[in-house]
Amino acid sequence: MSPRRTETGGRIDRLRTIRFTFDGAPYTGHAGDTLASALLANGVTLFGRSFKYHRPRGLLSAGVEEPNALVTVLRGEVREPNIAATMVEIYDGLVAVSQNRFPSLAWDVNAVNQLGGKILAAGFYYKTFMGPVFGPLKGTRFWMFCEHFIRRAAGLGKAGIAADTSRYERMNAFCDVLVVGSGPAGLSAAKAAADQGARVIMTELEPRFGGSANWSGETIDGAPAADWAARTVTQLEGHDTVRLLPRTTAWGYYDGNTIAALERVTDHKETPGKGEPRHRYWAIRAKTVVLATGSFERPLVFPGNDRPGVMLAHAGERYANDYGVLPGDRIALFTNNDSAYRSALALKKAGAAIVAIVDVRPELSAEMRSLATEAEAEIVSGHAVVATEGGKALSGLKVQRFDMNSGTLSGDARSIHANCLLMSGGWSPTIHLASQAGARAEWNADRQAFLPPKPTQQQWIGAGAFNGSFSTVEAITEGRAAGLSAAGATGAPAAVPDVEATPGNPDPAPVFEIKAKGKSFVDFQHDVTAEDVRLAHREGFVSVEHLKRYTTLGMATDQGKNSNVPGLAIMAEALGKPIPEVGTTRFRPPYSAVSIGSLAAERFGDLKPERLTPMHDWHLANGATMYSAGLWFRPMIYGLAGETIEQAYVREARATRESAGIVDVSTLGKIAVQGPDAGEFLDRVYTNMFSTLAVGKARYGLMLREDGLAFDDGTTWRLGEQDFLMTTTTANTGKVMQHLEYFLDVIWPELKVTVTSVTDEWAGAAIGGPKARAILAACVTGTAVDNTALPFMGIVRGQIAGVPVMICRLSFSGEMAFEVYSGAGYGTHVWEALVEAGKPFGLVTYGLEALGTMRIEKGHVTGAEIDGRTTARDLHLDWMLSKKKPFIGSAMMDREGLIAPERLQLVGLVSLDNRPLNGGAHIVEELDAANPHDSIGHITACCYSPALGKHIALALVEGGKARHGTRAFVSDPLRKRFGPVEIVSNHFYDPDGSRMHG
Amino acid sequence: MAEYSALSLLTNALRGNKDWKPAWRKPDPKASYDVIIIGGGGHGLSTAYYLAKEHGITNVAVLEKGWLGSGNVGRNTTAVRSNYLLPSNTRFYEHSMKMWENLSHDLNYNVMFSQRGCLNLAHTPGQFDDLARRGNAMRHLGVDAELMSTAEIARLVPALDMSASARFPIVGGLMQPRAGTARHDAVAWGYARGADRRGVDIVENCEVTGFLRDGDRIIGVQTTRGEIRAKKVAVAVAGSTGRVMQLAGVDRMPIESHVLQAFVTESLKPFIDTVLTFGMGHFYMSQSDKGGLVYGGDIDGYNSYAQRGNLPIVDEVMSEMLALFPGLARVRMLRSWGGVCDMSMDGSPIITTGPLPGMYLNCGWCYGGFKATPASGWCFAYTIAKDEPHAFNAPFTLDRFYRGMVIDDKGQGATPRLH
Amino acid sequence: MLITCPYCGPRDVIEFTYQGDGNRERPQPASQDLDAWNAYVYDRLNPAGDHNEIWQHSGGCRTHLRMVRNTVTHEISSTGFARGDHNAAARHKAGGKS
Amino acid sequence: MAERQSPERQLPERLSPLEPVFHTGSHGNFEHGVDVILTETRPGSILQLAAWPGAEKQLIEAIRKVTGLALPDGAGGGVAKDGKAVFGFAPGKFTVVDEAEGLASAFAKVVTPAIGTITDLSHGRTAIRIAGPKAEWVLAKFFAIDFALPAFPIGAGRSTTHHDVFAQIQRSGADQFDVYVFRSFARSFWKALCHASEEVGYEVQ
Repeated sequence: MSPRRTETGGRIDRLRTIRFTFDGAPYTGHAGDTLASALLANGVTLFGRSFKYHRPRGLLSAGVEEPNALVTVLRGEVREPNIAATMVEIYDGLVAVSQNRFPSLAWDVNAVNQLGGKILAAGFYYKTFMGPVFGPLKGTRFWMFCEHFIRRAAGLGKAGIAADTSRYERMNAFCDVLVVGSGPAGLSAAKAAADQGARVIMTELEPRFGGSANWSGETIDGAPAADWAARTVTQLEGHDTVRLLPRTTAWGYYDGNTIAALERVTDHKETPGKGEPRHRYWAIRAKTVVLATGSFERPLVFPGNDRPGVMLAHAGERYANDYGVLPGDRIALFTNNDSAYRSALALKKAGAAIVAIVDVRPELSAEMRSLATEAEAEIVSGHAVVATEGGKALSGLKVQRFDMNSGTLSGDARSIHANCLLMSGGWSPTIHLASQAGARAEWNADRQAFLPPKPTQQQWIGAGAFNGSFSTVEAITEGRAAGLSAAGATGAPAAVPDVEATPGNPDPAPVFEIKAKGKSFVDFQHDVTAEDVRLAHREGFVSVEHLKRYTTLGMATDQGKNSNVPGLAIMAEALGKPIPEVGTTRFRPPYSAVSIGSLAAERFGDLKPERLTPMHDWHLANGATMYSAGLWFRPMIYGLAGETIEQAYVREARATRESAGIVDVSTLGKIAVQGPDAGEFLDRVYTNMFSTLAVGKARYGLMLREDGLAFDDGTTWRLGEQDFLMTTTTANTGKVMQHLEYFLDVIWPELKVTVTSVTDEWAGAAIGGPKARAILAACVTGTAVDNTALPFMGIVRGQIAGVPVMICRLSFSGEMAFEVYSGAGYGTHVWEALVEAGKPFGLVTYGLEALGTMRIEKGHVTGAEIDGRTTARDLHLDWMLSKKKPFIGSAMMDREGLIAPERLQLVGLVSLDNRPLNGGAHIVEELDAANPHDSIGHITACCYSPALGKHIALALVEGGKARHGTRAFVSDPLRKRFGPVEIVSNHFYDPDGSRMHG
Repeated sequence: MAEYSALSLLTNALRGNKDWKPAWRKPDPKASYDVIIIGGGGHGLSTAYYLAKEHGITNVAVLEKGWLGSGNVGRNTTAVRSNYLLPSNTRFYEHSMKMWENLSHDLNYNVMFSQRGCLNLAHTPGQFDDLARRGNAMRHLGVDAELMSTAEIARLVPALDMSASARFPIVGGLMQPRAGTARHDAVAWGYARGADRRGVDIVENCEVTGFLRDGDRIIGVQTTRGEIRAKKVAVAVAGSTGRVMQLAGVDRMPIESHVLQAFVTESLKPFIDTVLTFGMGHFYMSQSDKGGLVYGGDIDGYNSYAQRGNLPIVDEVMSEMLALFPGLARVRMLRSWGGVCDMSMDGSPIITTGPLPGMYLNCGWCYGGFKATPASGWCFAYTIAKDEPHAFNAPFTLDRFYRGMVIDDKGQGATPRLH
Repeated sequence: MLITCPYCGPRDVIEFTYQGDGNRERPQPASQDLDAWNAYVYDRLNPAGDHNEIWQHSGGCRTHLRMVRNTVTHEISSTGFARGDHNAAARHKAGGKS
Repeated sequence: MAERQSPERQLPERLSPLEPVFHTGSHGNFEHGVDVILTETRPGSILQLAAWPGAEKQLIEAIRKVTGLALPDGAGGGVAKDGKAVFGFAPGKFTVVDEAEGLASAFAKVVTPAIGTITDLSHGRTAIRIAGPKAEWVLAKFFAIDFALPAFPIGAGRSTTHHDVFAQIQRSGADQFDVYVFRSFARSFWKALCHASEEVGYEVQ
């Protein structure tokens, strides 16, 4: 039998023994145990080390607010750091280790920091480590030297580098009523709403529904509260409109009543089921939210309040009643309110000796006195704990007479021997979600707590302890009313339930801190003491946000759940102001820390879909090296064995210019522009005319943005009087589509035009080169492809391999070239037929590299030149700016900054030292490799040109056109490439276009 | 006031830390000043500091509607860098970088500027060339920049997924070694303390509710703490520029207010020793000295004055984070928050005289504001003192949009959500 | 944030693209009034409070909405199609007579 | 995969973008039975029809004339039967699907320029059917729309999106949905759909 396990009681399954390890040592526990309860049952008192002073720490709580007992759970190589032991359900084979200690939890060298004590007070680092003003450590060097060590001492657990192999998923849910919390209030709300036929979702962050009903020891309607809760859950499960989510933390309250919740699906399992996600991220859109989130018990601030063995009172009660574990066998309590008396009695019943109840209040009610008597506990009223004793476990405490009104201590200190001290500083409603939803908390002087106000913009209703209604009767009554109201019912509320509970006044005495010698912790994990709060006050950091930021109070993993109110109270006292005038911080999501995996959800390991052309598999099967372009994959080269990338693209480009080449152009954006006003619309959208384009012809078009800068280019084909097929650059497809839709919907609704993305409808193959026409002639049926039937920019329809195709004679490569479009489902048939037909003609397949090479040789622009900063003039496309009509951008394109002569303009460059040029290299007039300066431009694209036998580039250069024929230098200090170039026209190859016009 | 030093820490500790004085006074506002600066954030405070330090103008009040540093100086992800593409931006931010390098000494306040470098990742050869263009542009202005190979990146950031089979494999990166991070709140507090020591009145909880005018001319402000007159009124309220300028009757500005979310994980032992950005989306991350990973991504993308955002960006940022660091799936996001950004029409700031006589305007910081804090205040102080811009901020005019002289580092045009 | 598309009903903001200030007036296409163009392209009414704005349901029906949304609370007080004729059709449909 | 008919002329069989990743049989957690069935329906015709404002009723009538399907009133209304389906996805815009090819030419005669436009998307969209008791559950992993029957009645259509993947979804039965995605994204989406179905056990038919 474990030293602290009770004989009976608790909701664990004593017949099931579970084996696990902590810091390498084997332990056993029972099904239903958390790591915290199981270790506690094994007599473990030391769970962790604090952040700054590395003080030994035990369990403070039994729940999500635990600041001390943080562990790392290991699953093979995969690490999960910083989990509260109170939230880890044990399973066979669980491996947990403590953290932030070296070499071991029991003996930690960084505990030496405690000696630094007063020097390491709040904000000390702002005042030092600046280092000398002169010498080798001037500037930031000294600080960075210190920082190196500070960073290693700080931090909690260690993150993993090994990829997590779990899966995460998202679930989009909709409901009428979302109930957050499944204590008596939440259960009652869910039941009331479900009985009205509402779609209900209820979330509970713990494994078991019922909240305090599981451990309160109360009876509801004649049954033990836990049985009542179980019965209610069974009733809820009978509704098919109800979804119950255990182990699910509602962590974020977003606009539109959208609640984010995290369901821990398999963390408690040794092995997840096939396909089962570890975490499921619920995005719940609820018509109404019922917040039944309960409340947190607050610690008291007194010297030594962080000693292992000092715990929140209700946590002790929970360990006994929920888990059958005694946190100590000689237990003292220290309280400012009545709730601790119930805890004392519960622990007495569970088998512990209650040695004393130390109460700051001088007068106690008869009811409390009788509870203490029942617990066989000595009442030490009008006293306070002023010290605790022991090392890594509590051995005793000291109490002194205490005046609640003045806060002064008097008389001799008296020692009490105890190995557990349970404290209760009153209760704070868990108002985080309401605060996230925009509600400003209001201080209630009776409850000594911030209570939620009325909801403002979001649709929520509070119930139970969340409202500061701490009794179970109130919780059930408010829960029922909230559930009914949330479901839109107006019926009379059900009769008040019959609850048997220990009596108690919900209002604590307004005592937060006992000022005595020694460190009194406010924020346990971050080691923020009451003295730190007062130091912040002395230095003027008095607003609540300054307090938080200066001392780091409330910034630990518990996010102030334990420290917020005590910290405020101490600052308020220092300022001589009431607490509400100091303010409270607005809570931000998440309510408690959320795994990043869950937020990435189904996109973990699958960030973006792959976009594939119809011929994708053919490319792979035929040796293509693929290039990721946005979401698309496109062939970069079709390399032969032993070829480098450059050898491959040079071969492909050369073969294309010598015979013919074929390239997959299916990724080009294609937009169907249809309707009686389509021509007029295109005239407004493009800088040049399209309404005059003949049916069966295509035209190259340029679009500007409203601000007059170049936006996109492409050819648009007139397939019918009212039917155009626009093509866009691959990268800009989505933007162009939205641009067109915006103008049609918002600016020119009178135009009868529809635009539809048909990118995926068509497979496109561009075939170019001197033999291209002959190849087409060899495989196309149903139409001629000669110069008469298919002139430059002409379009014909025919068949290839029995498949209907549309052929447009246009050229990007500068060769006689054709784009062949077919239905995407036939793309591979047509492609294969073309490749087959091309074999006798020496047709090659080519990829993006050769495509780029040939376009550079021709001086065509792409996204590297139309980069959102260039104008049509900069790119020598001003011939396309119609003077006959206004178009988008026409009014703004001639502003002074856009026509300045020193603007960057498109030019060609030829390497004069015969060495390769680099993309992103800059251009200078005078070379200074040691101290590069005065850049006049940069290279946008470069290649070895097989047609010219030279290394060439396109570049944007200041006043570029006027520099044609002059010499300059590439200056690429990043890659140490410097050398002479000649600035030339961007039209390197066949500037007259004789090859493509044939 | 005691200088801050290791010695003063020790002597004060020996006296129980009882003798520390407030970092800055809490004066009531006077009836008039030479200069009023609206906005007690990083830029307003640094402007006051440099007005006093560089120009000897000390009869200055900084008016802050809430608590000092409550805006973006306390809400950013603390990166400091000058790795811009366009020369106007690079020169300005490099001036800022040089000031950062001596800021802790200058202020006698440790702002913890840690020059741990900023690494931009490239995922395609084309992106790598784009980074080279930017890095070379920096080098031609005397700014440090280096290209990094995949092997070097893997050594520097071992937790990165460097596999070639990644959806967006890493092919290289651009490193600015002198870039880094600083402790954001300390910057506000250090400037406040420095300005206060030079006689500037820092007035918290003093909200400007209107402007006092003589004809067109601005001659002071109405506040929740009374009327205050001034020869010059400077506005440095990025995030609230629209609101404040409307009080002056300027309804429309080349600015939209957008919310930018930021995130921090629980504290971890050292995980990443540089500032890192993803190239196939919008994600950036560094690690605070406390150990939390501090990270963010895009703005939410709609006008907002609420300091909170919505889930789509949360999900997007986390997805991108895990694409780079698949080991972080089990690390947890501890806190998120939002800051309101002045998104300008070209992604670059405005530091100028006007637009009304007697008024000076500093705004449009998009998400570049924190790293600009020293240079912004320095240039703004110059502009206020001399009634003309310094060469560093001369391009950052209000009329550059009208004149077509935009400084558009991202090339996105007048679509603020894309900058 | 949920936006109620007049066609698709309430949808998550992830399906929408913000298209900016709905108070801007585009000058006549042939207008050479640079001040007016400048105001249209660059100037924004950027109120803290109710804001008239244009959104596209880009991840849904792809129509553009004109809506009033509070920039401080994110509450949406009205939405409709940016196109008047769609609104007329929708009203007609709501009457169930189409 | 469903049999496809090409009545007009003898064309080669269209290549499905799912081909290499389409594995018939049971997968995932199927030992306790499969809860969804995934298949590609491969209709011969997928059209988008758009009416000019004011001409919606004429277009609806044209749809009835050509397909025999009477569109119910209301946004997103639709009907699916006898190998044909139609649903509204935007104001004045409808998707019409037929297992046979050649629907575009059938409509060309009745949808005149005065009524609106016809856009043939027969190749551009891939139709994936998901059926079974967990179909709603699996789809809700991707799309932020309410799949519950009262909110999404049989026959109705929805336009929605999962990050970069745009989808039109028609509920073609109480437990059955037809999802139309862009062809270029279809393989990625199919893989994601299969992945998400593993939890409940799925069969590819």
